[in-house]
Amino acid sequence: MESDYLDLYHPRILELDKHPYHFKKCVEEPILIANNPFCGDRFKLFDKSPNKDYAALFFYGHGCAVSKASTSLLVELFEQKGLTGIRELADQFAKFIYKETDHCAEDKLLIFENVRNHPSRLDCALLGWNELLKKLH
Amino acid sequence: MESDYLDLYHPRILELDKHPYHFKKCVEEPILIANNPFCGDRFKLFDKSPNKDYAALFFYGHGCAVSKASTSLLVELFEQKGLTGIRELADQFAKFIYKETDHCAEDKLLIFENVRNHPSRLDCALLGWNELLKKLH
Amino acid sequence: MNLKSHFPIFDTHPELVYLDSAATTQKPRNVIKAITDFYESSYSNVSRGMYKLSTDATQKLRDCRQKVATLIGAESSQDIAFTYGATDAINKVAYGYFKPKLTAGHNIIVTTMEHHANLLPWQKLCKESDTELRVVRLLANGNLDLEHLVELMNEHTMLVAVTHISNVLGIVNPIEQINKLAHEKDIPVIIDAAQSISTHTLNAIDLDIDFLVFSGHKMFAPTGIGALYVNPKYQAAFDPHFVGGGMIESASFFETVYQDYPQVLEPGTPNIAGVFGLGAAIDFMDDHSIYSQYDRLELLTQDLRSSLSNYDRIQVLGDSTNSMNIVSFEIEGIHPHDIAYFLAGKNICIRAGHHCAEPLLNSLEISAVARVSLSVYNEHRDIELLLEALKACINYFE
Amino acid sequence: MNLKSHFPIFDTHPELVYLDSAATTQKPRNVIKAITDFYESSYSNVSRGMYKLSTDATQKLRDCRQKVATLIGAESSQDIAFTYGATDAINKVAYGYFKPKLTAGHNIIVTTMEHHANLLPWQKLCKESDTELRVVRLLANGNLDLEHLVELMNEHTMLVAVTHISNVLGIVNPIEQINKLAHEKDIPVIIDAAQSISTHTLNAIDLDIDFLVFSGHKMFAPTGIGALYVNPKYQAAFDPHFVGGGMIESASFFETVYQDYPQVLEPGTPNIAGVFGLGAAIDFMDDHSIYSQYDRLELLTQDLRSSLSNYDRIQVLGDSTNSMNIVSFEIEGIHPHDIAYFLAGKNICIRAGHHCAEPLLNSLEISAVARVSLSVYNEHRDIELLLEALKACINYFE
Ligand SMILES: Cc1ncc(COP(=O)(O)O)c(C=O)c1O
Ligand SMILES: Cc1ncc(COP(=O)(O)O)c(C=O)c1O
Repeated sequence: MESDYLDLYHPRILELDKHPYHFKKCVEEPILIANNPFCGDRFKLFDKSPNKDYAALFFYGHGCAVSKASTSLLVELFEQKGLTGIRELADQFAKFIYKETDHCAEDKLLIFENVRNHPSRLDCALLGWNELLKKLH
Repeated sequence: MESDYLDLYHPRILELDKHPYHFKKCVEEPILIANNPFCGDRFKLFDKSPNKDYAALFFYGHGCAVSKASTSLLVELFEQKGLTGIRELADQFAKFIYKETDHCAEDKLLIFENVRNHPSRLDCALLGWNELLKKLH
Repeated sequence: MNLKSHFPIFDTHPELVYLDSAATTQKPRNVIKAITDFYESSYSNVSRGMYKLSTDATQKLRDCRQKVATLIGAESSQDIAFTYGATDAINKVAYGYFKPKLTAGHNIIVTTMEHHANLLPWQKLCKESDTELRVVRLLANGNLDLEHLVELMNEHTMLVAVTHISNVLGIVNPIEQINKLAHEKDIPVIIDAAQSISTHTLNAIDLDIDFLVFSGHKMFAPTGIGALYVNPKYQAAFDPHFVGGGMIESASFFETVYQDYPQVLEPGTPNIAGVFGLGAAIDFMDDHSIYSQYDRLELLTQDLRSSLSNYDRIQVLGDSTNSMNIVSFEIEGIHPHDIAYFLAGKNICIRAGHHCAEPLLNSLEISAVARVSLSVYNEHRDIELLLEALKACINYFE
Repeated sequence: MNLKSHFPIFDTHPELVYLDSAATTQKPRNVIKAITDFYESSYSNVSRGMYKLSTDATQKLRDCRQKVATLIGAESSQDIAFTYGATDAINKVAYGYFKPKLTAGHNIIVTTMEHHANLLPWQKLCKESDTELRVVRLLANGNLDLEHLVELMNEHTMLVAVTHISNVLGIVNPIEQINKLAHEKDIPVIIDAAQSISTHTLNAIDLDIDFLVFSGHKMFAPTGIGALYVNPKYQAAFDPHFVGGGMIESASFFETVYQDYPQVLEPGTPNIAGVFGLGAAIDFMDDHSIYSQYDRLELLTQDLRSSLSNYDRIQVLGDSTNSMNIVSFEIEGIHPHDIAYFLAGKNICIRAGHHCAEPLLNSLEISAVARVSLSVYNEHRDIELLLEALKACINYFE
């Protein structure tokens, strides 16, 4: 039973929880606020790129290891892929997490494979991604 | 079990149900309306005495055998005893029905002795009497 | 097929002739077991727990919402809000949806045969908003006068409130037709399915239903649970009314952002065991194709009506050609309470009174009636015993 | 004495370490049996039946009302209204009693530590009535700042709403003193006893209580049932709010005369099985002198607090000298959800989140905490297992 619970935490998730990418409190208006009212998790995304083209993104807030790791990867991949690319990926990642497909378009996101077997934690993995799909067109 | 239920109906109750005393629809304002919202029982009391001294009372309405018989006796005894007497009797009768005393001040009301063992029918026996205690001072 | 053996009450009381299912139905074994199992081996609160008992309960609550959606042919489980009963559901629609939208000049239409639960909330709202309450008449045979309904509807009509089956007359109202008539004028309809949910297949999409409510306890489920269906087109316009935990997006001392329907209607800890019992009741209904009992029960109802009509002194209410499960009657010279009490002595359970439809009874100039009502555990023998007992009753009070 | 053996869940799951009783308590055998017995051998609707099942159920409902009255030292069973839970009760007081009485210029006082259930209804009412919502501050140790309360109260204060025990901090508020302070200025107080009803003897008369609410499911009773006590002096001023069957004196299509408190608050079929379960829970509490477990549980709470405080990285909330059954904490660098999830893997049930007290957490500048909560079935071994697991948790997330 214990291992069932702990297989949620891929070593890379624990690492990203401790050392997230571009995790910093910023003063600008966030471009996105991802909020889970049930657990109080809440991250803000900031665009610090001079041209506001998502080339230099940062995030800050509170959340569990899973939501923090996944938002960290969101920020990193967002910078690489730009808006169209990240929206496409978010769509695909949500399908992967909800087990609508077994294909994961981005290797880095495979660390969330086991999350798919933890129904109560799906929202953690998708926190920022779902908000992105809702808010940024 | 059956006799348990039917011992409610003293033969005199059944008789009074068929042949109540001074049971007649009247046109004057009723001096009392006794109403049980749970079952829809409803009787009106009318004072047809020229001096409005309760010397000639009538009642009309709908109710079960128990409430009809008891209201019939209420009317009859009210005429005999006048307001003070009937209020005293109503007090005493309520105590009798609620088993607060075993003494029944009026022999004619002894036909309701078994009602005391039928908790769901106490209200039937007291319908008019309770209203009298509430409304007429 | 007789389903009596699934109801433990008849093991405990083999002699029981239960003819009061319109007040509440008895419970099948699997419903009782669902409750017991929950409390004995998997009890937890829902929604915010991380441990298995809690995530399992949360998932099961979600499954039950889907079961209700499937039962009434809703598109999504998110169209279903859990309430504490039909009365609770109607009031929540009244205050959460309609009250903020009503002003003087508007009107709301109810029918003469509504239960207090689907009359008094609208009466109260109308008084508070200076809105006119309009009442659809009955035809001589007890059926709704649909022409009168059409006359009453106009561009200021905000709602038609109608019961699917009258809990006194047993009359089945043509809700599909009523929906059509109202929708032609863009008027929403709330359907009180308290009495029909256990007999009539309802399909929210095919019937184009706007609002629909029912209680669990009249469909084999526990007390304290009910459900509300709201058509997606009305969901966004629900205001929060009762508020509390479990329904917020974010809250501060002075500002709160509430979640959408159905959560906006479900503050506080839900009746979780009630929801699971409701889910089990729907399983029971599926497993035993409850709706296929329709013909058998309709026949029983007809039979009961015609047998009663054979007595000179018995007056049966309603329309003999359109009646389901419920038969109300009067016996000349014997008060309904005395009938019910006499029958109780013979282990026969019926109900007497105004059945929370006082205005209907007033309009029929009756103060109380005796009501017999059937469900899937009843059989012809029950009716025979009833008729025999009624004969004895008439003799007794002669 | 340990009462664990009375709770079947621990037979099913002998390993279970249930530390989430503030969310909901487990159910003792006799409560489950009361529900099963009712559905299996004596089920009926209440109030308007003439047959034995129904008159018995009606009598039993009356008995249960008396049990609640006795439990909280009310003068009469008629001071108790059944609701569907604490949230339902508070909203019914808000809409049925206070809303019609509020106007601009009035104010209502809540505290910083209220559960959403005892904050959001007042916040909503204040917005709708242009009434000011005032919030009592906490002292540095988490206790209510009573001087601030006194400052906030004035002749326009319509209500003080306060929880007896904070569901996050475990702090026990001095409700007798708060009542006194408010009553000096003729201000009524509503007490949310959701967390204290299973630990504190409450006496409505001695404590001079105005309004008091609690939920059954946090005191060993079923889900979907709660109770409201209203001091006789406020009962007459209750307006009907939710309306329906079973609460009327007389009804016509356009006019209704409603019954008095408590019936005016109980439209529709009540959660009858829930009421009986609540009655059985009170029997359980009586039979096992639940309130005499107070000292044992207080010791356990203290023990838990001081053990947790021994860890460098653990921050315990609240006042160590005034705390009951509930202990919330943070671990530096580990999110409460991960703590709860890690513990779940070891069969230990705790809860993580804002616990429906988001404004409180915001005021403490925390987004979520881990909460451990105790009840009569907990023992020292549970705390030992918890502490061991927390050690492992800290290592795991290192
Ligand atoms: C202090 C307090 N008040 C009110 C409530 C609400 O209770 P319920 O959800 O049973 O309505 C709770 C339960 O979470 C609570 O802890
Ligand atoms: C037609 C109808 N509507 C509504 C209700 C109210 O249901 P509940 O009392 O379960 O809220 C009833 C039950 O008596 C009913 O028969």
